[in-house]
Amino acid sequence: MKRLYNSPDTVVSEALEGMALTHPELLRLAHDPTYVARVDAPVADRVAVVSGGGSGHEPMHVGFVGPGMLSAACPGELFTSPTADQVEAAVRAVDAGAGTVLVVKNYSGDVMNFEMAAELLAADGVETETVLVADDVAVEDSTYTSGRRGVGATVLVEKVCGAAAARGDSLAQVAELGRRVAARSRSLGFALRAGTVPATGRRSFELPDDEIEFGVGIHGEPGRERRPMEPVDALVDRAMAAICADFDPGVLTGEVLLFVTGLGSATPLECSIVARRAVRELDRRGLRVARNLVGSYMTSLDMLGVSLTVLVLDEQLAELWDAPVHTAALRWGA
Amino acid sequence: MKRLYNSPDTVVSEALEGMALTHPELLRLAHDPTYVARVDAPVADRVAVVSGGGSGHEPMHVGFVGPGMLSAACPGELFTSPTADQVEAAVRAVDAGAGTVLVVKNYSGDVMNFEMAAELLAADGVETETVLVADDVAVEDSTYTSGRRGVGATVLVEKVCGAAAARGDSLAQVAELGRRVAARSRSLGFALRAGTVPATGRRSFELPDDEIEFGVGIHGEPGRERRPMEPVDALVDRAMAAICADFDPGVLTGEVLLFVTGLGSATPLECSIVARRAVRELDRRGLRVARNLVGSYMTSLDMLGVSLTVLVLDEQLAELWDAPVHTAALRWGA
Amino acid sequence: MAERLAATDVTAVFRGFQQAVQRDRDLLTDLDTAVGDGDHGTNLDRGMRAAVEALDATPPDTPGAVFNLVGRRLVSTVGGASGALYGTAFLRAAKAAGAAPELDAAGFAAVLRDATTGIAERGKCAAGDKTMYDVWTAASAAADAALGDGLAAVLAAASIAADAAEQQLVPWQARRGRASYLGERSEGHRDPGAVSSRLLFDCFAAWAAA
Amino acid sequence: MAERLAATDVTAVFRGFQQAVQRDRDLLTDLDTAVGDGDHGTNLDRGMRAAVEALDATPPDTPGAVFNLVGRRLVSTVGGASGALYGTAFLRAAKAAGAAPELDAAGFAAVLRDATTGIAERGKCAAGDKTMYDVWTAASAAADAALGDGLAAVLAAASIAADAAEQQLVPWQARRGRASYLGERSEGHRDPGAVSSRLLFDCFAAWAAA
Ligand SMILES: Nc1ncnc2c1ncn2[C@@H]1O[C@H](COP(=O)(O)OP(=O)(O)O)[C@@H](O)[C@H]1O
Ligand SMILES: Nc1ncnc2c1ncn2[C@@H]1O[C@H](COP(=O)(O)OP(=O)(O)O)[C@@H](O)[C@H]1O
Ligand SMILES: [Mg+2]
Ligand SMILES: [Mg+2]
Ligand SMILES: [Mg+2]
Ligand SMILES: [Mg+2]
Repeated sequence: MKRLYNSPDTVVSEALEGMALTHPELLRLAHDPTYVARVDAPVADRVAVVSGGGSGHEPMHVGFVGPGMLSAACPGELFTSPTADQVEAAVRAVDAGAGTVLVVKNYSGDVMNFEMAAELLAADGVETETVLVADDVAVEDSTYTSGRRGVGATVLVEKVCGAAAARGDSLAQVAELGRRVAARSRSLGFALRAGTVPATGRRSFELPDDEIEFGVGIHGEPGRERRPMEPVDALVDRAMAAICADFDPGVLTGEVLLFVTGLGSATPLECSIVARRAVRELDRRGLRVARNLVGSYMTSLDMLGVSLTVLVLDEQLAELWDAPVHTAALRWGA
Repeated sequence: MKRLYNSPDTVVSEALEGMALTHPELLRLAHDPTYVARVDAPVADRVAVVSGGGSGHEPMHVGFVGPGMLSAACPGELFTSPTADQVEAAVRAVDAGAGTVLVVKNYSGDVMNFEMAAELLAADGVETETVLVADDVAVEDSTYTSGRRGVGATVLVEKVCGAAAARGDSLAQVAELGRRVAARSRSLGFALRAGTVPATGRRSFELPDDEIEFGVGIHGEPGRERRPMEPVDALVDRAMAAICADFDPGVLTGEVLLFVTGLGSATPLECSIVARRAVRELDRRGLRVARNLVGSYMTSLDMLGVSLTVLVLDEQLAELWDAPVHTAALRWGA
Repeated sequence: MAERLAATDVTAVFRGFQQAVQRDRDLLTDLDTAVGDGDHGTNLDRGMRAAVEALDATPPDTPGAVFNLVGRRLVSTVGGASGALYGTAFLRAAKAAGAAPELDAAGFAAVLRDATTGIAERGKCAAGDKTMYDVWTAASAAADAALGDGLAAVLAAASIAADAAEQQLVPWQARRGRASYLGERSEGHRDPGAVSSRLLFDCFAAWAAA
Repeated sequence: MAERLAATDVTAVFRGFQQAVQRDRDLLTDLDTAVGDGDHGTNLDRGMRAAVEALDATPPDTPGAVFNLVGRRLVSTVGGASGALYGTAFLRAAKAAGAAPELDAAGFAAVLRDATTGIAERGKCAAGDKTMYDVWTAASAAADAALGDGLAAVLAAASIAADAAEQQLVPWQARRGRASYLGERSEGHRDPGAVSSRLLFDCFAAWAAA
C-alpha cells in the first residue's frame, strides 16, 4: 500500500527531524540515544515529567513536549517501547534536581525499560516516581495477565502532571495527581480497519467489510470481540456502556472530561459525530461533560477507528486541565 | 467501505452538532439556514470575517471560527458551496456595522453564492469586501478557465484577516491584507488515494497501486498529471519546484511561511516527514522558513495525500500570523 | 392550443421539471463526476423538491410569483454553481414577469431573455464556454425568432434549440466552471448543467403540446 | 572437550546466536504477530547485530565483560520486553561472572542461575506464565543437575531442557506480556521469547559439541 514514506526504516527518524525542524523554539532532538526535550529544560526548581513509548501513536508523545506538559519524550521504534538508555538520557537532560515523574503505559516492554532506567538513575541519586496508566476496559484486569493496557488516559495524565509540575508541586504531589487521573479514567476503542505496517506495507489485521474490532488496542492488538458493523451511534453507545460499567460504584458522578481520539484515519467529521453521541450518552446518564478534547491525539498509524476516554473530574483536576499548555499538538493559554 | 457515520445524509449536520456540543464557549450553531458563528458576535467596532465552502474539508472552516480568526463559517453540503442564504444570514448575525470581509475560494459555486449574498446585503446597507483565494498552481490560470482553485492559502488568509480585524483595522485594510496573503501564496497537493464519498461508499477516483495524482484538487478533482509513485521526498521536491517556479520574478525571497496540510488520512508521522523535506528544500533555495503550520487543517474527506503552501512573509504578515487566535482547530496566545 | 401561461401552468411545468430531474438525477451526477465534482443531480434534485414543496404549500397566483418562489427556494437549498445560476435565472424571470396574471408569447420570450442575461452576468460566461448558458441563449434566440407564431411555437422552438445546443457543445472545451480545470480533457463530455437546462425547456414544450 | 569458557568462547557463542536470530528472524516475528505485536524477530536481530559489532570493535577479555557488553548493547538498541529481559539477564550474568578469566561448569551454572533470577525479577513472572522465563528456568535447573559431569554436559543438558520447555508451554495460556491480553486465545501458540531463548541455549551446546 502506498504511503508518504521514503523507506520503512527511516519513518521514525525522519519524522522526528521534521518535528524538530518545524518547532525549533520548543523542541530539542537528541541522538544516541534518541529523545526529544523542551529547549528550556531543565527548568529550575520544577519537577520534570517524562514519557515515551513506541512510535506510531503521534502526536503522542513528542507532540506533548513543552511548557505545561512533558519535559521530554522518548520515542521507540514503531510500536516498540523505548530502551532504558533513552529514558535514562532523557531524564538526565531534563531533571532539575526536583525529581522526575515517569508516565508509563502498562505494556511489559514499557514498564520494564522505564523500570531499568529508574534503577540506573536511582543508583546515581536521581529521584523518579512512576505513574502507570492502565485504563483500557477492553482487557480484563486480573493477576493472571499483565493487566490492562494504557491508552487515552495517558494524554490526560501527561497534561495534569505537566500542569502540576509547572505550578511547582513536589515530586510526590505531581505523581499523586497523575495516579489520580489514571485511577479515575476508563477507555475503550474500536476499529473498522487496521493500520498499515510500514515494514510490510500490509494492514496489521484484516477485517471483513461487515465487521469491526471492538476493544482494539493501539498496536492493533485484538480487542474484546469482533462484532458486526453498526451505525456509529450504536458503537459509541456500546463503548460508553462498557466504560461506565467499569468504574467502581459511586465514582462516576458529577462532572467528567470526555476525550475522543481518532486512531489515525478518522476524519474530523467522524470525530465530531462520535463526540456528539458520546456527550449525549453521558448526559443521558446524568453526567456533565464539563471538559472535552476531540481530535486525533493518540493514534495507531492509519487505523480507522476511535478511542473514547472518560475521566471523572474534581476541582483540582479541572483546574490543572485548564492550566496553560504550549506543545506542538496541544496548546492553550499560552 | 465502512466509515464512522450513521447515514450519508446526516454526516454534515451531526458533525456540526458535535462541534457545537464540544465547543459551547466558542461556537453557536444556527439552523435554517445553517451557519456557525462566534458566540460573542457581533463584536463592537470590529470588522467581521466570514468564510465558508463545501463540507468535507474539516477543520476548515468551522474549526477556524473564534477570536482572532473567523466571525462565522457557512458549511455547505459535502463538497458543495454554501447557499447565498447561508452567507447572508451569517453576515447579518456577525456584522457589527463595520463591514464584513468574505473569504471565498475560487470555485464557480462559491464565487457566485457569495456574490449573490453580497448583493442582497449591499441592497440592505451591509458593506462587504471579498477576498478571492486562488493559489493552486496545479491549474493553469487563463482567461479561458474559471481560474485557479483556492486551497491552502485560504487558511492563511483567514488567520491574517481575523488578526487584522481583531486589532481594529478597517474593512478596506482587512481586505487588503487578505488579498496580500492570497497574492503572495502558492500551493500544490498530491494524492496517493482518493477520499471515500459518503453517499456511494466508494472512492471518488481510483488510482493504481503505483501511481499518484499530482496537483490534485480538494474535491478529488484531477490534477496536472498522473505520475508514477515515488519516495515522498521526491514528490515534495517536485511540488516545491512547481510552487517556487510560479511566483512572479523577485517575489520569492527572504522569509516564508510553510503550510503543510494532510488531506485526511496522512498521519502526523507522514506530515512531519513531508515538512522535513519541504523545510530543507526551501532552505536549499535560500529561503528561511520563519513560520510554519503542519497538520491536517484542510482536508478532503479521507484522501491520502498532502498539500503544500508557501507564503512570502513581510513584517506585517508575520505579526498578524503571530497574533492570538482561539478557535477549535488553531489556537495560540489565548 | 394554450396561448397563455397562467400561474398554474408555470407551476405544472416546474412539477414536470422536478420529476424529470428526479428521474435523471443519477445521469446528471454521473456526467458531473466525469468533469466536475459529481453533485449536479443531487443538488438540483434537492432544490426542485424544495421548490415543489413550497409551490404546494402556498400556490402563487401569478407566473412571476411562481418564478420568484422557485428561484428563492433554489437559492436557499442548492448551493454550488447551479444553485446560484438557476436561482438567478428564475429571480430575473420573476422580475421580468412582474405582476402580470398571464404570459403570452412575447411575455415569455422577454422573461427568457432576462433570465438568460442573468445567467451570463452571474456566471461571467459567454456563448461557447460550454455551460448551461449555451443552452439558454440558444433557447432564447429561438424563442425570439418564433415570436410571431404564438406561445406554443415559441416553446417548441426553444426546446428544439436547447436540445440541439446541448448536443452541439459536447466536443468543445469547457471554459467556465469546474470542467474548465480539465482543459482539453473536457472535450467529448456532455455538460451536466446544459443537460439539466435542456430538460427544463423540454418540460415547457411538453406542457404546450399537452 | 572444552571444559572452560574463555572470553573468546563466549564471544563465539554470541556470534552464533546472532546468526541464528538473523536466520530465524521472520519466524520469531511471525510467532509474535500471532500473539503480540510482531516485532520480536526485528527487535532481537537489531540488538544482536549491534552486540556483535561492539564485540568486534573492542573484544572484551573476560566472559563477564562479554556478557556486560552484550547486555548493554541490547538494553540500548532493542527496547520492548525482550530488550529489558535479555539485557537484564546478561547484565546479571556479567555480575555473577565477575572478573574471572574463564567459567567452568560451576561458574557457568551460577551465572545462569543469576541471569534467570534477573528475568523473573524484571518480568515479575513465574514458572508457568508461558514466557521465555520458562525456558531459562528449565535450562538453569538442568545445568545445576548436571554440574558434576563437567561443562560440556552442563551446556548439553541446558539445551535439551530448553528445547523441551519451549515445546511444553505451547498449549498453555499466557499470563505475562502482550500474549496475556489474548486470554484463552493464546493457547496453542508458541511463545516468541521462549523460542529465541531456546536458540541461545542451542548455541551454547553447539559450541561445546564443536
Ligand atoms: N461560471 C459559470 N457560468 C455558467 N455556467 C456555469 C458556470 N459554472 C458552472 N456552470 C454550470 O453549472 C454546472 C455544474 O453545476 P453543479 O454541479 O450543480 O455545481 P458545482 O460545479 O458547484 O458543483 C455546469 O455543468 C455548468 O453548466
Ligand atoms: N513480563 C514478562 N516476563 C517474562 N517474559 C516476558 C514478559 N513480557 C514479555 N516477555 C517475553 O518477551 C517476549 C516478547 O518480546 P518482544 O516481542 O521483543 O517485546 P514486546 O512484547 O515488547 O513487543 C515474549 O514472547 C515473552 O517471552
Ligand atoms: Mg513491541
Ligand atoms: Mg459542487
Ligand atoms: Mg458539481
Ligand atoms: Mg513484540
